[in-house]
Amino acid sequence: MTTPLLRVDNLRIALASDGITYNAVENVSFEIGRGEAFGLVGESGCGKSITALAVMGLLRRPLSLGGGRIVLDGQEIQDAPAAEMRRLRGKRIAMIFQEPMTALNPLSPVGKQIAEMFVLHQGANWNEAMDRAEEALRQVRVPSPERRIRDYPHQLSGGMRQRVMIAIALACGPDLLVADEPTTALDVTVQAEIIDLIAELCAAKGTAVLMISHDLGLVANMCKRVAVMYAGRIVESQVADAIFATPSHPYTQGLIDSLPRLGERARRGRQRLTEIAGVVPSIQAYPAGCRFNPRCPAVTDICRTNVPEATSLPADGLVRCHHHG
Amino acid sequence: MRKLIWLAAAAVAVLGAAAAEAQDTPRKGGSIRMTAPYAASFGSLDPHVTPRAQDDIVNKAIQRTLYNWNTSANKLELELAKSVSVSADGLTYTYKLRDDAFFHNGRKMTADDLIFSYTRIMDGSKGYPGARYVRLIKGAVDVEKGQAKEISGLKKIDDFTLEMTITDRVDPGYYFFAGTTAILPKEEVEKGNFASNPVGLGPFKFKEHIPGSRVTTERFDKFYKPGKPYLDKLEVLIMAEAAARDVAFRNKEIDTSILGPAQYVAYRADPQLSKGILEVAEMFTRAITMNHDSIKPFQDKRVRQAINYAIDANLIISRLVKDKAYRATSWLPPSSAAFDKTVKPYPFDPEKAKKLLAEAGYPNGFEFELTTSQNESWGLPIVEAVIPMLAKVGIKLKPKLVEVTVLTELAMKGDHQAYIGSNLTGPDSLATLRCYYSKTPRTACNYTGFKNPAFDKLLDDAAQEGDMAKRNELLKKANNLLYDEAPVWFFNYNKAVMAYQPWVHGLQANPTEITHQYPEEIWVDANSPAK
Amino acid sequence: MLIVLGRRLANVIPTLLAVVALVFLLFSVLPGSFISGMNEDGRSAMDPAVMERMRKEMGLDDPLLERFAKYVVNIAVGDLGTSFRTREPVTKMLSGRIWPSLKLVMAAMTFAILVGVTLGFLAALKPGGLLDTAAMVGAISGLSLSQFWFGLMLMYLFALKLQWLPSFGYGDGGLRNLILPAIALGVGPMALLARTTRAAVLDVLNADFVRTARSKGMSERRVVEWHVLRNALVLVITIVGLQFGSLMGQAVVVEKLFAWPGVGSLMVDSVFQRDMPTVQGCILMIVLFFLAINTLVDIAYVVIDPRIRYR
Amino acid sequence: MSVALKLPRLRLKGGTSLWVGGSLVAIAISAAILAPVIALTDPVMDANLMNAEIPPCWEYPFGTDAQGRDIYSRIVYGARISLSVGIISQICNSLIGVTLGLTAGYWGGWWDDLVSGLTNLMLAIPSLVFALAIMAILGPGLVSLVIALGLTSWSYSCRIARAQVLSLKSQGYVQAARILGYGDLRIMFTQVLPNILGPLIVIATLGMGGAILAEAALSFLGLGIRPPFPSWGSMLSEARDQITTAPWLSVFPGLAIFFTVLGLNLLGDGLRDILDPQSTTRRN
Repeated sequence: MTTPLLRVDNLRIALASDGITYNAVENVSFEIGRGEAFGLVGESGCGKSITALAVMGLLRRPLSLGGGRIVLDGQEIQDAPAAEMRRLRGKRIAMIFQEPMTALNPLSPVGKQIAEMFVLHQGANWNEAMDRAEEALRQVRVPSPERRIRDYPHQLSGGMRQRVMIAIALACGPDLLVADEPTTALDVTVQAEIIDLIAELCAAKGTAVLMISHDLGLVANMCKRVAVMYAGRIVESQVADAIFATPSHPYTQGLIDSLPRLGERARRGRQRLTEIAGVVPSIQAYPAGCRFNPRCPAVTDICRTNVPEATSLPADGLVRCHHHG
Repeated sequence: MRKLIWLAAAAVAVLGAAAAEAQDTPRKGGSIRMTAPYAASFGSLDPHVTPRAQDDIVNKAIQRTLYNWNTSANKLELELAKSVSVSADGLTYTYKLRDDAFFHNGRKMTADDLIFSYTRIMDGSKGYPGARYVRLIKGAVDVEKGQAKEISGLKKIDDFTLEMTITDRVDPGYYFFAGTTAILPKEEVEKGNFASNPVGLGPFKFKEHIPGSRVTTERFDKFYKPGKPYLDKLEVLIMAEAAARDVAFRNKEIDTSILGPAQYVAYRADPQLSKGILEVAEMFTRAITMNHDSIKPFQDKRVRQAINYAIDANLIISRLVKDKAYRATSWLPPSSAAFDKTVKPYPFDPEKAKKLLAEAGYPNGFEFELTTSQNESWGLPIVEAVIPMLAKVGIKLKPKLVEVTVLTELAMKGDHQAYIGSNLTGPDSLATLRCYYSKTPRTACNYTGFKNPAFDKLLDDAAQEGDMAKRNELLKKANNLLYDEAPVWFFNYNKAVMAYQPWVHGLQANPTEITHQYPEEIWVDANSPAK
Repeated sequence: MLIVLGRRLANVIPTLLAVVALVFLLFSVLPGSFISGMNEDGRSAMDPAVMERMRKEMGLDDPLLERFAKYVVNIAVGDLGTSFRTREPVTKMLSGRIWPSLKLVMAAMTFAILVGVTLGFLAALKPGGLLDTAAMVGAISGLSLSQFWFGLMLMYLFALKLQWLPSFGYGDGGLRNLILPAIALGVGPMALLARTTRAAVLDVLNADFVRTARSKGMSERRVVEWHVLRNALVLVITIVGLQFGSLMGQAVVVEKLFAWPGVGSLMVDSVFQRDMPTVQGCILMIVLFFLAINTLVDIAYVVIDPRIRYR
Repeated sequence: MSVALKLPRLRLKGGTSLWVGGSLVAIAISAAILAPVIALTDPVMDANLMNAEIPPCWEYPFGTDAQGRDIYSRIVYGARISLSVGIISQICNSLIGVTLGLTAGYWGGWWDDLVSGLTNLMLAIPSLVFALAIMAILGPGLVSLVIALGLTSWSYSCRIARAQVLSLKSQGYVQAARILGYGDLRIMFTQVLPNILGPLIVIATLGMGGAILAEAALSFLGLGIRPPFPSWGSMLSEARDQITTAPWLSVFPGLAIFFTVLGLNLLGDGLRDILDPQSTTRRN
């Protein structure tokens, strides 16, 4: 196998609270090849978003990198100096956030916010940067971009704003795009358009995607491989098709069961996930043993005491469950 | 280098001047920065408009009146006239006016200016405060009522001779030395903006007024006293806040400052500052005025005497007022000719007070409300010291704090049981004692409601008496009668204290008001830092 | 912008009218009158006959409603009446006081903004750091100071002990005389601004779009310059406006202490002397100033924040 | 939000200021309550001019004043007055503000317009100026002071109450309660008041500090508390002329004001972190 574009190895994210350090995320490992789309799935609070932030080097207090390695294109970046990381961010790895409403500066015209990328990373002057921003807007299929670049975010619809975010993220042709719930806040009708746009543009430019979502269906459609996270750990990782066919972890099973049968997507993940009894535990109160044990339908005594080891699945897959195999 | 030489020269000059400080020849030139301590602004620079002591500080520099108060002789004397002759009945005065007095606009003063000024003051539609003095002139009241255009008692004989007929046998000097009767030039008044551009006969001419901050005046070269004024410039800076004034004076930003008790102690104790202290017994008597009409115990002489015995006034004066006052014996101040030096003030004798109260039928005391302002010398702090003293003889005192403005109004309305205040008791002793004359209305200063036929008789006789020495004898008797009757608690006569910088000379100890300096006498030596 | 101005004006006029009425009524029931106030220094006795005349001249005995009606009509044509004390038009007295007041208020606000915003800003960049703690302890102490006490302390330290600055007065109206009163007046708004700025900057620093900016690979400095400053400014400007507007009224104490010839000291002096036309004029002036500054702030919003226009 | 974390830093900070502020205020309150017990002398009647202006010593820990009264005892008793000025005036402000705000938001219409107009008016006239006018009318004294300060700064609580009612109205709580047959008053008390109690307490706490400072300012201007009972502001104001000769006269009341107001401000800040929903939203 060739060197993957991104390799996350045994990642641990620490949370300092009232003088005590908790592991918000631990033992997380995955690989993304060049041009490959990789999905990270889990409920709110499972640690997927902070994993993405860790990859971006954007963890802020009280969160910090507790251990493990993040290797981008053969280069370890987890301890890279701030200046080094800044050069990577935006240029080689870019990110799209969940809330297009708040992720754009309300007091700055969107064109300018795109143009900043060219000024920052390509040394363009503002005039040519604005021209290229217009071009970038056109690429993400914003109608009449020549007028839109002067608009402020509040003048655009949610979908348009997310397109602007995509334009910003892809402006400098990054190798990796981290998309953190890019469609969650959008109207159902727009969601598919945005996903298609991301998929299409990334395919065209050969950009790899780390797609983060609570929506297993959405991720499975777009991504080649999928990892399911629960309470700071990856519980199962498989090829997308296989995960539907043979879910190996009770939690994955639960996620699949909660998907609407008729293929229609409900608007909010929370409503669907109520079908798994209970809630995600808070970081300060992770249960011992398998962290899913309080909610697991198949729980036994061992689940409450021992952390399950990873078991290999076909095609580089893995699962962490005492009851598997 | 040049600067250095200049500095050295300046140093030599300063040293030389310091060495020659003992010399008494006034130096010409320089400037002085005086302070106006009574309010945060001047009322008006039109002297007819305001009766405030604060405004008169400036008016003394710019304006002149027919009479003035000679501080060194401690009596009234002619200012704008060279001589005066009085008719046999004592009611017609003929003034020979100065023929060398010029207004700042260059015009010479004549009798017409006096007539104009006094007539203006009597303008009935305006209510100028000086009317109370000018009303002395025959026919002035008719002008005030609008029944006449001219004051019949004023007659111009020639440009420099004025005949004035008055209605009472009094010394007109007491009336026409007040700042509100200043002589103004008609043509300037009629321009309509006199208050912002005052013109007068004084030694300094108006230059600039920054409202709320200061008035600047400049030497007037045609002033009628030869060789005066000495100063080139006189500034009056408004500084109502005593603590700020203290800092400014110590910082040498001002040349004169008025001291309160606390600062008086500090300045006296300071080896440097103590050299520049001017003290004078002002004609103010501080007292607790008891309202005889409002509360029964006060109608009994023994109760009033008991209060005078019960309060240790000497202790309050020495400890609280820091000796910035003279113990009061009776109503008239020591500077009055009718003051009896042989009378001793009420001693502190609580036992006697208790006895008197018992005799009067109040063995267990009584309770009264004392209205007071926040004034440090005749207000709240004094009351706070008096409370426990009166409590010891059984009298319960409830203080009521008001603003000075309200205090005056309450006193005039009689809407009080007692109040503590400062009373102007000079220079006209007869007028001062009238405050206890039974026919004087409460609004006109009979704040006690005191009624005593013997006292009334003495005052009537005094008013009829043409011989000043005899009149003073009668007034002395009246004043001693007041001492015995004790219509008020006699507290103290104010000791006004002005601090001045060592380079200031020629300040006058004016007992009518220490801030009222005749500035033509003031000079500064070369040590003065002011430009 | 015109719409904002228009809407503002429509608000201002009723407020002003209400202020006029309120102030007029309040002071018509004040005990003591100008005439008894003439004896405020306890040194100038008055003659009852003269007092009567003065009451008549000043119309103090007319029915209240009649006086009020007259007053409002006169204000409409820009006549604030005649001062009891100086017998000059109140407008003229005020005109001499406005510039010193403005100068003091501007200087105090400049001090407050320069120090307060800078401190708050630096504190927010390193929350919990030494500077942050020191600045916030300082700010909360600044809010707990009695103004006249602080002014007095400044006076003693800088004028008397160090002799750096004159202790009082207007002088030639230059900077040297301005510094101490401006600091005494500005310390409260400064403290408030430091706190507000810190909170605003922290708020903005936690905003999603700042994370976006970071994800673009910007240095912290660029993030702050390009995205944080302007957004924090919108929040800070409200406080600046409110403080600025009311500063002229708050200046009362400082003006009195430092013998500064402003509208505030004129007002206090006039209250104590019961010079009602002047008091009313002063309050009207202070309120007008407040409203004017707030209108300016509204306009500033429109300039800074594109969202406002479309509300 | 996908990052479901509490920001512990804020909570810690609130804790510190709550603790420090609370202790300072507690000291002031206990001084006020225990005044007759812990004072060494009577603050009014024990004037003895022979003991005037003694610097701090063993017998008089804070020295004596110009009338020879023990400053420590006066400060202890002064706590009663200064704190009651703060507390009562803030209760007045809260009552006025909440009543106006609740009714304006609830009933709307011309009443709402009137209240909004009044609020703007109160904001436009600086409260010190307003208080000065009221003090001049009523004359110096504790009652006038409480009225002056209690009438002049209710606009903040009024705004908060009104905003809360409007937001509850838009969320349908009020309609729901009405459908259930609750009366207007009951709705206001059960639905609205509990929601604004937090911010109200914060405003009142901070306002108390402001009232104590305003009392000092008014004393300085000559319109303070009725004598002879000591308030810190009047003590400070009376002592200012003696600052070079007897500094302890002003130092101790000055410190009493400073630490009490500081305590109230810190306490208000600390409470805000706990009680004010607007600043807690960010944490969840």
